Amino acid sequence: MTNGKLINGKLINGKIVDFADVVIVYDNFPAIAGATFTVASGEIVLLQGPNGAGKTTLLRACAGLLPITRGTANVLGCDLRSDRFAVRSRVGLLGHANGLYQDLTVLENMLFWSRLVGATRSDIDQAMSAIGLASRLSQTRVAHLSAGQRRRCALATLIVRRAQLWLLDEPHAGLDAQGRDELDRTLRTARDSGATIIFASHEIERARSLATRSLTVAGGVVTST
Amino acid sequence: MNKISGVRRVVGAVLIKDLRIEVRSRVVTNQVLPFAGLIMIMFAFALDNDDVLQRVAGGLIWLATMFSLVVIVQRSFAIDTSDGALDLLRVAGVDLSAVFLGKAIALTMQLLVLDVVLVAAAFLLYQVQVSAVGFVLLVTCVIFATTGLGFVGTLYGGLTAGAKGRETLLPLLLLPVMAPVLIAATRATEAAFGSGGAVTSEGWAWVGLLAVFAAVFGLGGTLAFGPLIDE
Amino acid sequence: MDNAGFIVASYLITIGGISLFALLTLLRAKKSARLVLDRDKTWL
Amino acid sequence: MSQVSPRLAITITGTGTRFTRVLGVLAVVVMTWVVVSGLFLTPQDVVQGDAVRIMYIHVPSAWIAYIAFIVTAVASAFWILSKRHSMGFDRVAGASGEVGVLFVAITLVTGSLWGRITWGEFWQWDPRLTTTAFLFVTYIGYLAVRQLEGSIEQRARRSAVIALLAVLEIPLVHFSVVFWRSLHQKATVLDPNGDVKMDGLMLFTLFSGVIGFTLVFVWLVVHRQRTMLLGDLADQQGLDTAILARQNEGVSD
Repeated sequence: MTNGKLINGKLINGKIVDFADVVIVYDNFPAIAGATFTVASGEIVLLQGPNGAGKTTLLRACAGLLPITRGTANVLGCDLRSDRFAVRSRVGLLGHANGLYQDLTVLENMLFWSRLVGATRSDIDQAMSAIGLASRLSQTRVAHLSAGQRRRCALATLIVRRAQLWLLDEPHAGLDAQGRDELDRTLRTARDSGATIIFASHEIERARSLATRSLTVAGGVVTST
Repeated sequence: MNKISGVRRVVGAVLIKDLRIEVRSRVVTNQVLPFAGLIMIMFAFALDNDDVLQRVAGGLIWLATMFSLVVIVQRSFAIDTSDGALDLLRVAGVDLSAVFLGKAIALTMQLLVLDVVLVAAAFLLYQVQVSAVGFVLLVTCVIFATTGLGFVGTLYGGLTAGAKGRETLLPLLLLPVMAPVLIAATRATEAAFGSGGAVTSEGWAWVGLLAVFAAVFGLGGTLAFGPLIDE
Repeated sequence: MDNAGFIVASYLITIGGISLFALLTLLRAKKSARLVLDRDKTWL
Repeated sequence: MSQVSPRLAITITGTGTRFTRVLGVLAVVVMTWVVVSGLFLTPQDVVQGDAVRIMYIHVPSAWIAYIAFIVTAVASAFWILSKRHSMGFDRVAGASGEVGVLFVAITLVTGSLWGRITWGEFWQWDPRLTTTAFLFVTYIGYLAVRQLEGSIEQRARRSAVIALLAVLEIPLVHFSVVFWRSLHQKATVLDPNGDVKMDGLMLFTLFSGVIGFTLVFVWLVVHRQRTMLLGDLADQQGLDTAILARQNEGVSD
């Protein structure tokens, strides 16, 4: 717990994520097989690698969702081995799934997620315009949205959370060119206001231009830093 | 103070979300209610005797409730797992006890609607009768029984949500646990109907047992839900 | 002995059930024990 | 660390130790005495005749079944309360749960055979029988929860919670069943455990049964618990190879 003290929401030693020889086993399969890497405050880090390399598992582990089998893991000053629950309220995760309720409208979904984290209505409006989600869509049910619109809606719920560490799994997937531009802009803005970002992407060209650094994940190991 | 208002906010958000989705999708009204009604009708075919039906009406209402409960619980958690919302609830760092209470209240309210319809069906199909005192007993019994069932259903539904073989595991775990409710609610309902010469006053002790059950699983569920559904 | 069938059956089922469980446990132990280092077997 | 490679250091030793061997021999001796005395040496009961012979195995197995579930609950509580969440508690809870299910099954079978002789029916909706049947189903559910996928820690947490809920549930079931039967129909049948006038040898044989079954219970739980540890360790042994294989996936790409 002493590994990094928070002052004004920032870690004084600057390491937001610090993984050393981390092994994560689920159902006897080592999805992460000894990953070592660090992420400093204010970085935008790209995780690249083939499907099944362990990128998704790594992101979920950073969110405190998975038990660490071996090694040491520290995120935002929380030791994930002793208490992986403390970190949760301070990270924002966007996985392959959007976490939206199909039968609720865009606004109802936004209100649900923002009520959980205590955000206000103006936060929602800001987030929706930042990600280019037209306000005319707010009364539309999620079931009637296109894949790209859903992705934007999910991103908007994430923006509302004002997380210190953003963990994004294929955030570009399903978005059109304009949506990708808006996403990149949003992520840069979030970084400028103090957030650190880790994301996985197959859109290598675009992702490299966004990222400040990229890591390659293969066979459950971070192979190049 | 702050914590309590936070819990209340989460309970409210989850409750409204679950109920709104149910109202929109109409799965309970369009599928579960007909299913429960069908159980009542099928029993009438199987038993084929008005006197017997009058006697066992209470038991049939609660059996139909419990079979429907299994279906509703599975549906209630499928909503949260189908697009990964349950994962995001965990990451949101919200108090999972509050999520439990919100979902349990939503489930209880759906069961209340279901039971109103089932009792009405018993009046229509099985020709049961009820006195004024019996009616009070019946209403109290339905409230306590559905509350207990809502708690226990949410607890075990959460445990099996997303697990392999949940369709069979949930009834295996849930049906034996609900046995005390089945016995108590059936006796109380029979007392209310006066089936087989049962006296109304006998029913109140059973309502007491239902209240104990609801309290035990309300408390147990609030404490245990978080550890159970978290990976 | 009256009802000898039922009585003997209950004894056989009891002894048989316990023996079967014990046998299965021992067989399973033998199988896994091959894969585990002796120093990990804390009871030795 | 020795220089011997791990593979060579493995000798095939199961879960037996001197303690369990002594325990096992004792259990076999006592159980043999119970069978011989129960079937041949003890006299007939005045009321129940030879049927009383089932008592010498039925009563101890019911007793052990309840003990087993208490052990499961206590071990589960220890697992939850202990700071280090030692997996030993979880294994004892699981082993005891399995053995408990075995003994409840034996109790139900021997009980219904006894009932068939004294009542002429295999089953009566008597409170004690009904509660025992629910116990059986509840703990089958407990074992099913232990089989759910996930990490060892997850298995321990889930099953500990379920074990404690089951313990809360048992009095509720028992009370509701007793209350149900007392209001509606009085059990007019012969109570298999009552109406027995026991002489010295009968009492001694019943007592030996309790001792014998307890020895068997301890032997089974110790072995089963160690087998679980072996299974978990074997999975971990496989883990090292699996980790290497996983890492090589990355190299070949």
